[in-house]
Amino acid sequence: MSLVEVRWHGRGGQGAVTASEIVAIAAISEGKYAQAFPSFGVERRGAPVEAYTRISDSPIYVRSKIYTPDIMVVLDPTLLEPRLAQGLKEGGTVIVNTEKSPEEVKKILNREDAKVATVDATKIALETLKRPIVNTAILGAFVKVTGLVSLDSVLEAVKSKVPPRTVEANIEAVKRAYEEVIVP
Amino acid sequence: MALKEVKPMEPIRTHMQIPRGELIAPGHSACQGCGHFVIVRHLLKAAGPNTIVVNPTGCLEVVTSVFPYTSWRVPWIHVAFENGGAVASGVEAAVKVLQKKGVLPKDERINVVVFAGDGGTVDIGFQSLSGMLERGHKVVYVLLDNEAYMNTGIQRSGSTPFGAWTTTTPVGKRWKGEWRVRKDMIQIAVAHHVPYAATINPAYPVDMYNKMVKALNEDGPSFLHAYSPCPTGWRFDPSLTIEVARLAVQTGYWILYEYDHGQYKVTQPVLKRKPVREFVKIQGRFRHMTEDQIRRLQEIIDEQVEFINKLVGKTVIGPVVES
Amino acid sequence: MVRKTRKALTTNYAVAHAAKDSDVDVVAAYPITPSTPAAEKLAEFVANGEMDAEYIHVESEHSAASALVGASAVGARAFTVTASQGLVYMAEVLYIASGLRLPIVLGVASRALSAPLSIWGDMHDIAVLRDAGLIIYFVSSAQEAYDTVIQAFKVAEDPRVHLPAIVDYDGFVMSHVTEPVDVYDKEDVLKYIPKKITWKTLNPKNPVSMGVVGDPDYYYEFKYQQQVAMENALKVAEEADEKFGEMFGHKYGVIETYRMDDAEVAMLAYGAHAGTARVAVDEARKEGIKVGLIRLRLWRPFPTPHLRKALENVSVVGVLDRAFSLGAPRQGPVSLDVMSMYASDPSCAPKLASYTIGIGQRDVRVEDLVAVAKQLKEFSEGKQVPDKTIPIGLRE
Amino acid sequence: MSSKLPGWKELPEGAIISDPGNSEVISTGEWRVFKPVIVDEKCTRCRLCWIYCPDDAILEIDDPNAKLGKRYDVDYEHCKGCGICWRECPVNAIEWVPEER
Repeated sequence: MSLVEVRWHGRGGQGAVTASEIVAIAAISEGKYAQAFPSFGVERRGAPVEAYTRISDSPIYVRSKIYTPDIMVVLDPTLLEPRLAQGLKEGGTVIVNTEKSPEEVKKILNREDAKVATVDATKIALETLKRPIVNTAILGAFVKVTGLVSLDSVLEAVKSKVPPRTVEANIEAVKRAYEEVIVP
Repeated sequence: MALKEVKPMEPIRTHMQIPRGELIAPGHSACQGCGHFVIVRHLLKAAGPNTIVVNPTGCLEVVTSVFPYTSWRVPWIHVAFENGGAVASGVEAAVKVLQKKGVLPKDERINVVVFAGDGGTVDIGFQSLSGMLERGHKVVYVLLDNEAYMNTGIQRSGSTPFGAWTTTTPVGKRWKGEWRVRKDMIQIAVAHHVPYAATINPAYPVDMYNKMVKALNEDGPSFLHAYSPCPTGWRFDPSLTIEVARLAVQTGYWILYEYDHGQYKVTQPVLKRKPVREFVKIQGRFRHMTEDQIRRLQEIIDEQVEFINKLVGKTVIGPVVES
Repeated sequence: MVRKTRKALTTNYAVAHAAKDSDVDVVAAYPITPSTPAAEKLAEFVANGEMDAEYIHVESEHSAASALVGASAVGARAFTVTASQGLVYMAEVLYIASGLRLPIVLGVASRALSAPLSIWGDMHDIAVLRDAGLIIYFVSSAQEAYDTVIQAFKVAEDPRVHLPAIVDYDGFVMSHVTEPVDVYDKEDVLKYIPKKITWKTLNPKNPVSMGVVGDPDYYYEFKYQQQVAMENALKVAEEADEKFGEMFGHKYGVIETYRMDDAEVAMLAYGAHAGTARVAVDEARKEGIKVGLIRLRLWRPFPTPHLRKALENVSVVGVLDRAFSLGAPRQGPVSLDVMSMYASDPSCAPKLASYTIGIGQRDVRVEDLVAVAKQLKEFSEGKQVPDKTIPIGLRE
Repeated sequence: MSSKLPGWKELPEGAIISDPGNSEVISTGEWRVFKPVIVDEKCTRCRLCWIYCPDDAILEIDDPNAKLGKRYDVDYEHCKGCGICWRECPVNAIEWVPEER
């Protein structure tokens, strides 16, 4: 696998940074090279945040932010707007937490070329975790859509990153999103 | 008459029991009559050779350690002016962990003692001292207070008393020496919940020695505030060092007391105080003082006496009695 | 071969792991962004009993450095992490640690200096320590940070050296990036750096006086001793790296070169952005520019012979500094070093172009450095190199 | 000036002094203008001169032939002539005499 770049969009408190790390941890556990990092700002609950993941079969040297992602993950439907998808590679993948259909999202983003997958991660999070923290749910969708890392290694990584008493609910969230995501 | 000398870290009944062995050697370049050395000599005897000394920048440090000579017969370190508390914290922590790991002998007590001046304690080293006291390191911190920055040539410190001339509180048309009231370091130490804090004075060697013994035997930080007359900076004849120290106690200017696990005790009661004038008149640093200024200084002392009497719950320091 | 366990760690965590696996005895740390997670991780290790150390919750960085001087003076292996204002606040004591020849090791997550306040990364902080008599490593990955903390103890504690050492990594761009790191067992690490007190310590069995006055008859000689120790450190660092490679399979050198064999021009970078520069070299090569990369891993002592050799066949070198040396003849600290490296024989010097990149964590993109490579080619073809630093990513 | 002093190779690392208390080889006796002279007959062995000396310069010597088995003397190599002992002696057993050189 050559270098794949993922950009995560969320709001402070939704767990975009943790999601970016979980994917990296899962990739590393599979013997791949990976980087995960936040957009190094002063993070405030509710404010838009970005996080980044790079995955590759060979060592990763580049240290810049990600400007032309292969994959975008949008954790909050209110962030959807055409500007968001600027830089997304031609034919790139977008995974969105939304009730909307992939077609509707493509229109909002004004990117007919993109492969868009949607999942109602908020609903899943509310039903499993009883809180609208959507990062683990969206990971299930990420695994199903991209196949970059296996479901098992993501579940293991989730266990290492979430509070012990929420492990089961989080795993449930990942699995449900894995099943419920609408793949393009 | 010939009383047996005690071992280090044991209390004494009379000054005849003070051990002979000197842990600070002569040949140092302290001024004639320097109060520091009367204090440090005896405190080191009380601590014994199993003691590491931390000595922030100041007179004591400079006069004992000009390469290739040292006056110290115990392990000694000087790092900088403002970090005695922090360096001692590191020394203590290292001793603890290295004893635990068996690098240093496990059953041998190693004392950590700081000797610092008033600049290095009440001013620039205040934060580092506070951190050390608050974290509970087992260190005896000794403030050798000569009431100004003597090492750099008599500049005022936060410990300079009301009225005192220094080179930075000169006597001029507008200024007439120091006009503020010094910090109360014992109360500051007590506010850190230390188990033991006390004032000491070289004119009272048994009291001084025994307070050091108490401090060393505490399982936590202790603070000793030593009154250290400076003939050079205070402008008096070097032969008067002990006399000035004694007068400080007799006038109530320097009250010998201790805070021991919540209990205050005056260890040298003064039933009839001498007027502060007697203390003032033998020191050149106070020579310029007007009657008004002396009266003000007397008031400051009276307030302090009242405060201490209140702390101990009875009148152990009495009123001023003119002789 | 030693046992390795692969973990996903940020560089902050990698550095904390290295301190744990080096069996550090005393940690004294004060939180400061972006090094704080390393201080927290060390506390967690001590709290859980995974690390048998005293953790001193100092009230300032100045006291952190001071406490470590005290601890090291007693013979403890001593470690801290800091950044930015914290490092600069420590500077006074670090000069003393070097003068006392104490082998303290520090992890520094480099960050900009105020004002204006910036919590973000650059290397103005470490630049302040340049002349303090500390060994300074720049690392470019979390793995290298982990390995280098261990190597730093080896070099610092070597009797030919006895100097404190800093392992410097870029704030955020490395400190907060999760990456794969192979960690080793403590037993193996301690085979590489056995706990042996090789320096003079405060011990009642053999009382010494440390931190004495050096008057004009002596001070000079002691400073010169430090300089000699620094010179020794270059060789010792190479040996340490060599031995590390044999034991753990990772070897870095004091400089690292990439595609320099046939290079006509070179970029010289350090820290995280050396990685981005490496990608830029590949990109520029696709456009026919014969550019190579030199990564500076050891800043102090400065690996002059290694760099001279690496640069002997290039006509231009562009030094990518992450700090300003304000008012200097070239405005980047490493640029100044490269310049003076040729002072005794300017005839073999390549032209020097001084660049500033990533100031206050202005992002450094591959295309920025491809543009640098192109400019270096123009300089090699005769275009005048400016005297002033060439700021990359600065708005006019 | 410094031709006889050791060179950098001979000096101890970090200026660390491993000869504890070696300052005693330094004579500070020449600082004196006046010197204390102990009059043994008057001395009561109260030890206060020894206690209050800042320079370890009062010698307490065991001597079976002396009164109470010990006597006091001045270490004139180190006595700086501050006069504390003279001032503090409760029985005036210390004379304060001008130094002659």
